[in-house]
Amino acid sequence: MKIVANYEIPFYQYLDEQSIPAADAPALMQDTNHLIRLYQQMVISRTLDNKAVALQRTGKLGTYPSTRGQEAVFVGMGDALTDADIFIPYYRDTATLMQHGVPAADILLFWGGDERGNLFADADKNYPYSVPIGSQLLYAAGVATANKIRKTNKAVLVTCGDGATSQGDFYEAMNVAGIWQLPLVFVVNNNQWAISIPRTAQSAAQTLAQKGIAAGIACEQVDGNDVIAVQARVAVALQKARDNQTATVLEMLCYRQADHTTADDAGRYETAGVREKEWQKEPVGRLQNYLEKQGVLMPETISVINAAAVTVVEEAVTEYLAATPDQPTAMFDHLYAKLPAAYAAQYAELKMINSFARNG
Amino acid sequence: MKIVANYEIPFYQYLDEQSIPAADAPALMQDTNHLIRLYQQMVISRTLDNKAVALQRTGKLGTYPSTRGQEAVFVGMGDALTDADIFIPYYRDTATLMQHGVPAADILLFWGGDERGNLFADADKNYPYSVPIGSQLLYAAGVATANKIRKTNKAVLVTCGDGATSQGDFYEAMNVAGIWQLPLVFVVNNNQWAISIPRTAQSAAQTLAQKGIAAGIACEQVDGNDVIAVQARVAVALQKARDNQTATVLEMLCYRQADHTTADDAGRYETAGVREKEWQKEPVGRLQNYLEKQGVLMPETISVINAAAVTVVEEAVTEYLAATPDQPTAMFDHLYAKLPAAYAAQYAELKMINSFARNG
Amino acid sequence: MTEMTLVEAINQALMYEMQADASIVVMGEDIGKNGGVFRATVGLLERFGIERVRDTPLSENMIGGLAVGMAMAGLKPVAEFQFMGFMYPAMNQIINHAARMRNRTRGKLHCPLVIRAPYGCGIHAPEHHSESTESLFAHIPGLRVVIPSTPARAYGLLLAAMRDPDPVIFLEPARLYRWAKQAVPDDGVALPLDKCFILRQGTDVTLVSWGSLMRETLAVADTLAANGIAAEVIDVATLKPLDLPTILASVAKTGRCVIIHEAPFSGGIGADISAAIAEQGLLSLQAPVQRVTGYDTIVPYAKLEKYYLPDETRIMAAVERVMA
Amino acid sequence: MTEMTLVEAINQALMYEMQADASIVVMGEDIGKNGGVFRATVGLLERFGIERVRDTPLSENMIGGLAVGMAMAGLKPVAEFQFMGFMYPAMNQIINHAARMRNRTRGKLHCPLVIRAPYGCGIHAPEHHSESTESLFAHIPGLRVVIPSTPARAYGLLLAAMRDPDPVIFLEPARLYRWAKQAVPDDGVALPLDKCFILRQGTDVTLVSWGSLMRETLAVADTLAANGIAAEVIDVATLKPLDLPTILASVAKTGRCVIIHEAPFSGGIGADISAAIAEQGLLSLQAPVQRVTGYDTIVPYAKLEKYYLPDETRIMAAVERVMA
Ligand SMILES: Cc1ncc(C[n+]2csc(CCOP(=O)(O)OP(=O)(O)O)c2C)c(N)n1
Ligand SMILES: Cc1ncc(C[n+]2csc(CCOP(=O)(O)OP(=O)(O)O)c2C)c(N)n1
Ligand SMILES: [Mg+2]
Ligand SMILES: [Mg+2]
Repeated sequence: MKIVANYEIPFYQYLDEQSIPAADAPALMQDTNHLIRLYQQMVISRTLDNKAVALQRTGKLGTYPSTRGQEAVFVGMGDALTDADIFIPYYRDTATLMQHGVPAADILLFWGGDERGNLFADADKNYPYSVPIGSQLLYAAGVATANKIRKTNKAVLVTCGDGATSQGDFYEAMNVAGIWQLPLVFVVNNNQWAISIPRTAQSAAQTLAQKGIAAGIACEQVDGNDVIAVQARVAVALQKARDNQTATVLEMLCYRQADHTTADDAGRYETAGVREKEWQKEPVGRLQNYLEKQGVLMPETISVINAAAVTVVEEAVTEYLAATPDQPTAMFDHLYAKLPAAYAAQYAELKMINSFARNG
Repeated sequence: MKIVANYEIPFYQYLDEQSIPAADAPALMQDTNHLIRLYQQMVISRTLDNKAVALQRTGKLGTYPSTRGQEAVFVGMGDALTDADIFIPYYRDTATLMQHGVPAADILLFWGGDERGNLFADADKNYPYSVPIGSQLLYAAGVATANKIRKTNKAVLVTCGDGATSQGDFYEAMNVAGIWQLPLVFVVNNNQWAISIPRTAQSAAQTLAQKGIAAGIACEQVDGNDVIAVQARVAVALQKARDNQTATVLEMLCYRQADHTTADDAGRYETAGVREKEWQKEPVGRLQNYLEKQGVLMPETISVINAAAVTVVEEAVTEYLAATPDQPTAMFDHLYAKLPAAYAAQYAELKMINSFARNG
Repeated sequence: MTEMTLVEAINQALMYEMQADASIVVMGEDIGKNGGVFRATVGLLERFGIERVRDTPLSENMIGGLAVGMAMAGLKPVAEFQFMGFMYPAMNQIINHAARMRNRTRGKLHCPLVIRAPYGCGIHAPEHHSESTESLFAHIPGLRVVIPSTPARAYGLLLAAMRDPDPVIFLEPARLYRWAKQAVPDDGVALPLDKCFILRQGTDVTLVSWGSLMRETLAVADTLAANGIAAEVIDVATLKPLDLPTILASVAKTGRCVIIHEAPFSGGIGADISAAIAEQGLLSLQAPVQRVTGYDTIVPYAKLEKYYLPDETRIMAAVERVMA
Repeated sequence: MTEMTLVEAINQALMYEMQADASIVVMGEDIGKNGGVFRATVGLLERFGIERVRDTPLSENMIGGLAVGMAMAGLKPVAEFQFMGFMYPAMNQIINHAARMRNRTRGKLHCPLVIRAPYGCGIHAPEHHSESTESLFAHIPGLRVVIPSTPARAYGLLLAAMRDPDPVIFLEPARLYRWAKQAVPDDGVALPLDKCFILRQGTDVTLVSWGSLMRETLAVADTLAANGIAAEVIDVATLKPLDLPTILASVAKTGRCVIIHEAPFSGGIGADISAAIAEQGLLSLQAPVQRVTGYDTIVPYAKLEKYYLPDETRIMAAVERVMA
């Protein structure tokens, strides 16, 4: 017997639970303005999230998946993405989308049950939400393939949850990314839960990161409560994707500080006290502590940041609530480039019924 | 950054290309009778294989996938399996099936295009061939789950090719085998080709064995031209499955010394000379050399073994060719436990047309 | 006797049969501690333990494959898919193995499994939570496809599905999960799996539907009755195999038929029924059969879904056309 | 002008369009050096290089996902599946993304992809190499489903599929791949994607079929002609959207119709056509429509498959029934 291959899984953390910086921290750790921007984005994310949950509770929004406690993952990615990169989200990635140019009002529109909430979709920048778990990973590989063939030098970032890593799609996407050397970065938001199923029941793999070994691609675990580590490692992976046309998988360790969605009740399955314990590691406070200790974030600034976030969110809510309803016939308008004659009668019927409804 | 996990992939070879035993070889290396049995089985396998190809060429068999050059993989497994174990083949595993109790005539019947070639199927022993690549891996996990739940203490062995490892099924099956601790052994017959696609185009993973890391299960690479290594490592894995209820994936390195099937022409894509070079490693000669050097296999014995193999195969062919055709109505007889009334008219029509055909 | 909702009746059937048959194993995503996203499996884990009530990793293809393997190896898996729109990854296992294993092995192995999934729109859920693609399964030889429309039929049909020796796709109308309560005796009595149910006798027109739209169909029958028109109402319930004789006998009597389903028009099972009526009952038909179905488009997100789903107005208009 | 087989015409269409449209990328298992298991892609790799002629790893779900992504990102992927029976793992990507992306994004993204696969039995191949499950795709809004039956139509329809801005499932009758040769000018002229083709004019009976059974259908029309019966023969060709007006007009003229397809009876597209004829053409029908289809069972292995496939005798018997 001889050993023919060897693998190691690194774990990156630059700002620890006590907000103490690591010795090998990147330059970002000293870039106060940049850190304050990250902090601001996390505050906006949390503010929008709280608001969305409240809107749902009052019947003004559909089922909504909270991002609470996972702000560092989404904001760190959003910050690392450049305008030239392509982002392919799963359904929980609202903060990243916002940083990558999507208006918060569109996000609310989507969760309000309106297809026009996907109007940001753009083959050169952001793709729409994906609801079937894991499926986006495969078309992301297709998008990366197209960009590689077309020599656009763009990097593609795609995300999924810990539960999604059990889908064959995850593995198949990494496998083709490895063999075709695709400019593709996979980020796994390991928030420890897939609805009621804990991470520990998804896989016997010690880390989710190591799943990349199966595809021969680089893999790392990152402290997903440390926005600095998230930003830095995603930025490195994107750079490698652009420069070397290689894929990376990054597992972000964090904790879902909320029910799965507003339709869920984690009280049924989450052990009491765990959430509170995990809260000690949550990202917003962690960065705030650091910035305060550095003396670069004053209580007044925090107030200003909070107030600004509220304004951004309120404006989005106002815009969202003011949206006029879409036409029923919209369900046919974009089914095909041109509606085949075979469906014209149905279209006409739908239109007629609806015009009665409006007049009657 | 710190390292949080470490993995190594071992490679097992006990009898090398020059038929020299390794220092760490198992007791089997000294068990002459057992080795001669293995040799015999490989000879039978190759004899049947040659015959099947010949039958196909003369229109007496359908498309057939040769096992040439892969005898050690199939025979080693077949030998390691006990009567109490469950074997779930893919379409190329004829030798293993034969060792596990399936008559060669049934194998020919299957490749002759007759469902009755699957009549060996038995939930406690052998499952039928699986044609959709990779799909058997998942139901094998189901079979292992059932056996675990039913506490039968049986081990399940399932096989696939190198191409099959690109299917999500492979990963999903390993993943559930890991987390549910299933008594399941995966053997990958890495014969370097999936029709025209070389192993090197399937995955950037340095070994296929390491794909097990993604599932947290044990993984090994084995010299698939060394029947002793195959037998020994499969036996160990099966024992672990029975005793510890754990899963293992074994990658067997060998070479497809034939076209993919009789419908294929490898001349279109296989580089000239490679097959011949790989032939230096082929398993039958390798074991024969060793046994000859040990002085335990004489030319007369080889003649006897060859002649016996021919007899076995000829008997099977005779039985196969003598099989009376199945009834056309058989296509309905086993569709449901009891044919629903809704299909009675179709059944009657089929029966009537066919009785005309027979009479007319 | 307790009144219960459709989803509670599902739960009651699972409880009953797990108690009666030790080979039943219920599995799926979030079906254990969480009791299922619709609460169909609530209490099973506590009562039958984790060996028989198995939360799975998140993979539908895997769930399909596990079910096939478990079924062949002597268990009776009852797998829940969270929504019908998430069943597609399991099609390969369902079509290529579950439906074929008995035939492939000439009866030596078989796949007595049940796949349960909520289906249909109208619950204001996100995209892919609103499918009615029962046609896809009803076309596959070797499968049975069953859709209940009341608590009592959900109970009796699910028992039958669990006792059937072949694979059954059991689709539950999510919109009716908690719609109306009904007394459902826990008597373990199964309903037949290849019979339509005549819910109302009538002589003037036959209304044929299944699943979630039975609600609107019955409401229309009420309105018609109030107007002196006696509609015969049929709940098809089992879509494969299709009990055409019951439907044909009814149409032979009434001479008029409206078929109502939620799935898109093209390739909907309404076409099978309408074609059979015309081909076999041509002479008794007094007006062309009418079909009221979902449109040939994608079910809209929550805000517009009500415009997709056939409603009483559309059904009534069709009845008026066949009565004209 | 060279006479060529259907599979050669496919190859010619691929060659033509890859030359004309640089965004076309052909991919699949064994389509490169090996030229495809049926040789449909022979020569493409040599001519267009490995960037545009891509052998993929062995995974159909992945091929489907890659195609969806590539299509959204500005390419026109033409993906080959080795056999229709191996398409099921890609259903999730096809149904949940390819068919919906345009609608989901209100037109901002779309999926101009073509999925090619041989279908149908009669080639003595192993299990799963004999499917005719076009119904599964024809039920899905947002898709087009196309099946050619001659070399010339294969060429023209495949060109049209490649030029269509929406996803097209393009199914090729394996049994006809090398059946008959025909002159197919390499003129780059596409055929319409939502029109039936009237292959023969006739006044006595309408024969409607598609794909591999056009061969037997035309043979029956010949026999009928020899007996003084003028059959109108329609090749449906595009199963979704379905060109009912052409079929209805023909049946209005002949008053009699036989529909022939290889797929199982229940849920077959024959039901859609028969239902539409009866519903819309009731008065002009002189006899109930007859359907001659594959049985509602699993296509047998090679030895018995000929008993599954509708043949001229069965078709003729149906014609006699409608003419009676
Ligand atoms: C294919 C599929 N199966 C099931 C679901 C229902 N579902 C929605 S979210 C979810 C859990 C996902 O968990 P994870 O991947 O960890 O992401 P998270 O929601 O925790 O961010 C499930 C099962 C789905 N959307 N798609
Ligand atoms: C799902 C599926 N896709 C495609 C095929 C066609 N096919 C048959 S064998 C084969 C290659 C398999 O290669 P590998 O897994 O390495 O096994 P080998 O045949 O080399 O033993 C392919 C693509 C199939 N049978 N099933
Ligand atoms: Mg999660
Ligand atoms: Mg191989």
